[in-house]
Order: sequence, then C-alpha cells, then structure tokens
Amino acid sequence: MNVLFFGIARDIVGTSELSISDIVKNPTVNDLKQYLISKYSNFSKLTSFAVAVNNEYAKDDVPLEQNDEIAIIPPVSGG
Amino acid sequence: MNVLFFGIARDIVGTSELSISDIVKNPTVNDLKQYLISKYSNFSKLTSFAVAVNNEYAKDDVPLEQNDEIAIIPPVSGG
Amino acid sequence: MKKLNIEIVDIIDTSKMYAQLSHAHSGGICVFIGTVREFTNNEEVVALEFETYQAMAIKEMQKIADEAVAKWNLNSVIIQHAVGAKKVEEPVVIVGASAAHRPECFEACRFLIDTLKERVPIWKKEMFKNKEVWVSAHP
Amino acid sequence: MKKLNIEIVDIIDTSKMYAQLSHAHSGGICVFIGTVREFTNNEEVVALEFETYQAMAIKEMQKIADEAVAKWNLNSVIIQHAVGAKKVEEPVVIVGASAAHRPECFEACRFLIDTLKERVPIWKKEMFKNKEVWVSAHP
Repeated sequence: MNVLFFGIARDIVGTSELSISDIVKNPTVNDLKQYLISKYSNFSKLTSFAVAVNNEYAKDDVPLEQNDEIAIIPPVSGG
Repeated sequence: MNVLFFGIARDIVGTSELSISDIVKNPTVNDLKQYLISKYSNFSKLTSFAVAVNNEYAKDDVPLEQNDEIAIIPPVSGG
Repeated sequence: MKKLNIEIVDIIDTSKMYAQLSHAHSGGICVFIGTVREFTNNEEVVALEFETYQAMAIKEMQKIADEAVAKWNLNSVIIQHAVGAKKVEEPVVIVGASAAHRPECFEACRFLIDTLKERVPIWKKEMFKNKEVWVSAHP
Repeated sequence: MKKLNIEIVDIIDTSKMYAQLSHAHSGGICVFIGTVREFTNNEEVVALEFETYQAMAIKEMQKIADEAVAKWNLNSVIIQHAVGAKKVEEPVVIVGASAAHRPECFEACRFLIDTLKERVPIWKKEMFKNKEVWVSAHP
C-alpha cells in the first residue's frame, strides 16, 4: 500500500511516499493512523491529522484498497 | 448669492448655477430650501434634498454668507 | 506609513488595485467593485451615467477613509468612483482596505461602500431604451 | 453562464481578477487577497513557503465554489492559491465572487476564504531568520 505524505507529515517520516506492507489485513483509515502513530511517535504530537482516499477526506472506518491513492493530511494552513 | 445644482436638482431649475437675489435677508439653509420649493414645485416631489455649504453638509439653521459655496444636493446614488 | 488613494476618475483601472493596497504590515486585503448590471427590475439598462460634485465628493470620501482607518487600524485604503457614461460590465466604483487580519479588512470594506452610498455626492442616472431615471430621487 | 476560475499557481496575477469576475448580471464583486505579513507575533518573517496536494486541493476548491454558487446565486467565482516561496507583500491567495447585489458577494467571499482555510490541503511554513515553523501543526 502506497501512502503520500505532505507538509510536516513528510518531515516526520522523512519521505514523500512510503510503501507499507507490515500493516493489518484489510486495513481501515483508523488502522493506518494507528500504524503511523506506533511507528513514528511524532504523529501523536500533531494537532490532528486526516487521511485522504482518492483525493477525498475519509472517515476512520473507511476500508483502504490496494489501488487507492492514500495521503496523510496534517493540519492545513492555506490562505 | 450663487447656488450650484446637481443631478435632478439641475434638471428641475434648468441650469447648473443660479444667482439668487430675491430671498429673505440673512437667509439660512432652511430659507433657501423653502425659497426653492416655492419657486420650483418639483423640489417637493423629491425624496429629500440637502444643502452643502463650502463642501460640507449643512443643517437647516446654518446661516448662508455671500461668499459661501452653496450647492443643492438631491438624494445621492453613487456606487 | 498608511497608504490612501481617494479619486474621482473617468475610467477605473482595477489592475492598479494591488499596488495601491498591498502593505508589509497587512495579511489581508478586501476589495469591493460596483459594476453596471444589465437589468434593473427586469428592464434592460443601456448605460449608467454618473455625475459628481467633485470637490465635496473628495472631501466626503477622505472623511470616510479617515473614519475607517481609525476604527479598524487599516494600513491602506482606496476609494475611487468613476464619472461619465458606463456600459454593462464596466466598473463604476472600487473601494478596498488592507489590514493585519481578514475580519478587519472585510468589515472596513463593507463600511466604505455602504457609507459612500449614503453620503458621497454622486448621482446615477439609469439610461433605458426609452427613458432616463435619476436613481433614488423620488420616493 | 457562470464563470469559475479554480487554480493552483506559482504567481498570482491580481490584474486578471476583474476579467475573471465581471459579469453582465452582476452589480457587485467582492475580492479577498491574502498577503505575506512582515511580522508574526513580533517575529520577523523572511518568507512563507506553501506546498499543496494539488489534485485534492483543486477538488476541494471546486466543491467550495459549487457550494457558494448554490447558496448565493453567484455569477462568477475565483479561487487561486499560490505555491512556493512568497516574500513580504506578495499575494498568496485570491478568492472572489460576483453577484447581482453587494450583500451576497461579501458573504460569499468571506465563506470562500474561511472554508478554504479549513479544508483545502495546502500547508504554510513560516521562514524566520533562525527557524522554520509549519503553521497550525502543533497545539
């Protein structure tokens, strides 16, 4: 499963794209969040972070498919 | 006493500047308004009209001096 | 230093707006532009014609700008109104304010246009196909 | 016909704004421009650096524009955000709405910028002399 990282999330993992294989089977958005927090403790220091699936904000219970475009969205600050 | 007319006030008197001599002595703003309404009845059909003295809105009791710049301000509609 | 731009013009050049309003101490700029609309009460407008009592108009616009600067601590203000005949889609007025934060510049910009419409001696005549009407003149 | 302009750009050209927003059915246009401010909490800002998740940002901006058009019956909307490094006094975002009357275009313009700041995946890093800070990242 490929995951894209932006802003401070990219700084935390040290790359803009990560291939993740050691996650639970049939993971949900929430599983991915927990995975990231357990691997990179700095995610728990953020105000919050969201997951986008195919360019849309996704709720915690959304299942992640192999071909989805998945991205980690730290707190936005445009404008 | 010279008086300037703008917008519909100019249309009512038919000129943009009028020299008025047959008004009461030491006239006030209110005297000028009454003079105009009596001479040109269409002034009474306006929503309202104001008098400016030396480029400032003037209240009814303000006395008009010979050298003042006096102007009739019908309802404004800029913008 | 505050930047103020108060003018009566023949043609409003909206492309100059940013240079007139930007400021190192500002994070937000709000601008309102009034334009000629094709229809008024379902009647087709051919043009609007504006005239002004220029010396007094400039004085009133300056007062409005000063009031806004004092109330919202603005860094820049523009108030420009056009005179003459304006066709559909042409700009007739532009007001704008720049401030440190966005709530102030929005509130100030709204105040500028609302107060201009109440106080500044400018008159608008709507030119329809078969008649001309001085706006707001009659009840 | 509605005019919509939704873009992520390197440099915002404010001089095109009027052509993008003017409309024969509009009497009012309201525009907000966000700019780089010299100081944040009394610390001097050298530059702001913006990055975006472009495909998603465009999609979110389109949704925001659609919501505003539906709510206020707008004739034109622009939403443009810049990416890359921006220096003091440079524009970083421009949003605007045109409508028949001014209350609608003011309300819609405020909605556009407020909602963009809440939802659109764009990130701002403040570059100070001795440090860099991702805005809003930490509580």
